[in-house]
Amino acid sequence: MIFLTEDPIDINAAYGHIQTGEAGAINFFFGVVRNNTQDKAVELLDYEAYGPMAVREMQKIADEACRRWPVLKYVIIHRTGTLHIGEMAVLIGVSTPHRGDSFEATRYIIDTIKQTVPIWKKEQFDDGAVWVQPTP
Amino acid sequence: MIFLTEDPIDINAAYGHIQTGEAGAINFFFGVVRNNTQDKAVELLDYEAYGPMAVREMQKIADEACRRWPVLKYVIIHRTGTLHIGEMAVLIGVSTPHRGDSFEATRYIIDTIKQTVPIWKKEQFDDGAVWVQPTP
Amino acid sequence: MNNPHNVLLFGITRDLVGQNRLAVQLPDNSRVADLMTVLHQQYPTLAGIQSILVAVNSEYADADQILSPTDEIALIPPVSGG
Amino acid sequence: MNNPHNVLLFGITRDLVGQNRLAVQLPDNSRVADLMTVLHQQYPTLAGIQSILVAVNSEYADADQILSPTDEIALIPPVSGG
Repeated sequence: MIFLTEDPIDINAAYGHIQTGEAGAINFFFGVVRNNTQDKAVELLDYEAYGPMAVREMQKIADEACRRWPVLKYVIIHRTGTLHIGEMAVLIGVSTPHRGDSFEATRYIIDTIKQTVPIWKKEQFDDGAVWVQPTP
Repeated sequence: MIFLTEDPIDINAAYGHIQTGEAGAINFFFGVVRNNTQDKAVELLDYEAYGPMAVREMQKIADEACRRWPVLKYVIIHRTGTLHIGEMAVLIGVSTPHRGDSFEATRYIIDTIKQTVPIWKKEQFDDGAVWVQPTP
Repeated sequence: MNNPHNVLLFGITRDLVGQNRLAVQLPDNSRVADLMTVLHQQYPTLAGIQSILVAVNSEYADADQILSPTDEIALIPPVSGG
Repeated sequence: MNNPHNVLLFGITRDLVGQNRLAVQLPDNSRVADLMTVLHQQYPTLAGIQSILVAVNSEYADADQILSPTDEIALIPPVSGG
């Protein structure tokens, strides 16, 4: 399951989606809006997506993860719009039979999302706003 | 927060416990009762713990994780008693400023729990039961 | 006169141009690289953004891909999701 | 006669002995290794379990740690939590 949403992300629903009797391991990664970046106080973050392409790119990443690891089920949810500190911007969840694969597949998905998926965030400070530059 | 419990694990409560304004990344690992092991159908699992020592050992692991990575908050919850297929046996959650650390600290904690914490599980099959041997 | 090419703008490219969509006139059989040359001439501030990629019909496109007026074209500045 | 040493049993060791607690008589200043020798004599099936560790007061103990009757001693068969 892959989607973009303006609504808060429901962890339990995501968990329910990837839980399955064959799963021995589930890994979740949550990207959360931090209250600071390079020592500047962040007030809020605006997330913008090129929606249809973002979903396609996330689907490619999920498909590649399924080729590389024995993924049973996955869920990728990315927020768009205005997010406040502490809010969840992205949720990745992967279920696998064994634990190492769940960590590796989840990490691959979030790392690759940050490289290829057309989503941009703009940090709002008390004295202005900047589009976030990608970090390696 | 570290505890053993006979009750089902509440993911949202665990998330709430480790979420903090400085956190940019949260990783969760869930160990779940699988419906099979080495091609035998598992009916249920009994978890037994040497409680006081198990909590002490988990605390040591958490402390070591906090030395090795910039952990903001963590939560470790392990079920005991009888668990059915699909139930969550263990939850590890770690919040950090950046994502790589959250993955590494969570993985360190679950890997080390499986090596040192006095908890044992017995698999119940339709034709008997066996204490699970540790896997490397 | 050809039909214009529609170009969607996102993130910093949208802020710099001040619009979320442009109609760009290009000669027949123009390529992605030609589009960027025209855009850099018309909107010199865009040239200050390193590594803008171009998507054609929701797929990343090479510089030599030929554009059609029916394509959905988008400028993709460096992404920062997650 | 000394006070006995109380030994808690878990997992497969409990199943093999059929009790979750043993009272074991040991000479003064006996060590962890001595305890295991006595237990292997009294419960030969325990010798079939590889790598049983011993915890003293909720800490893993070395084979040469000296035991006191006031210690809480536990047999720790290979763990399998998580």
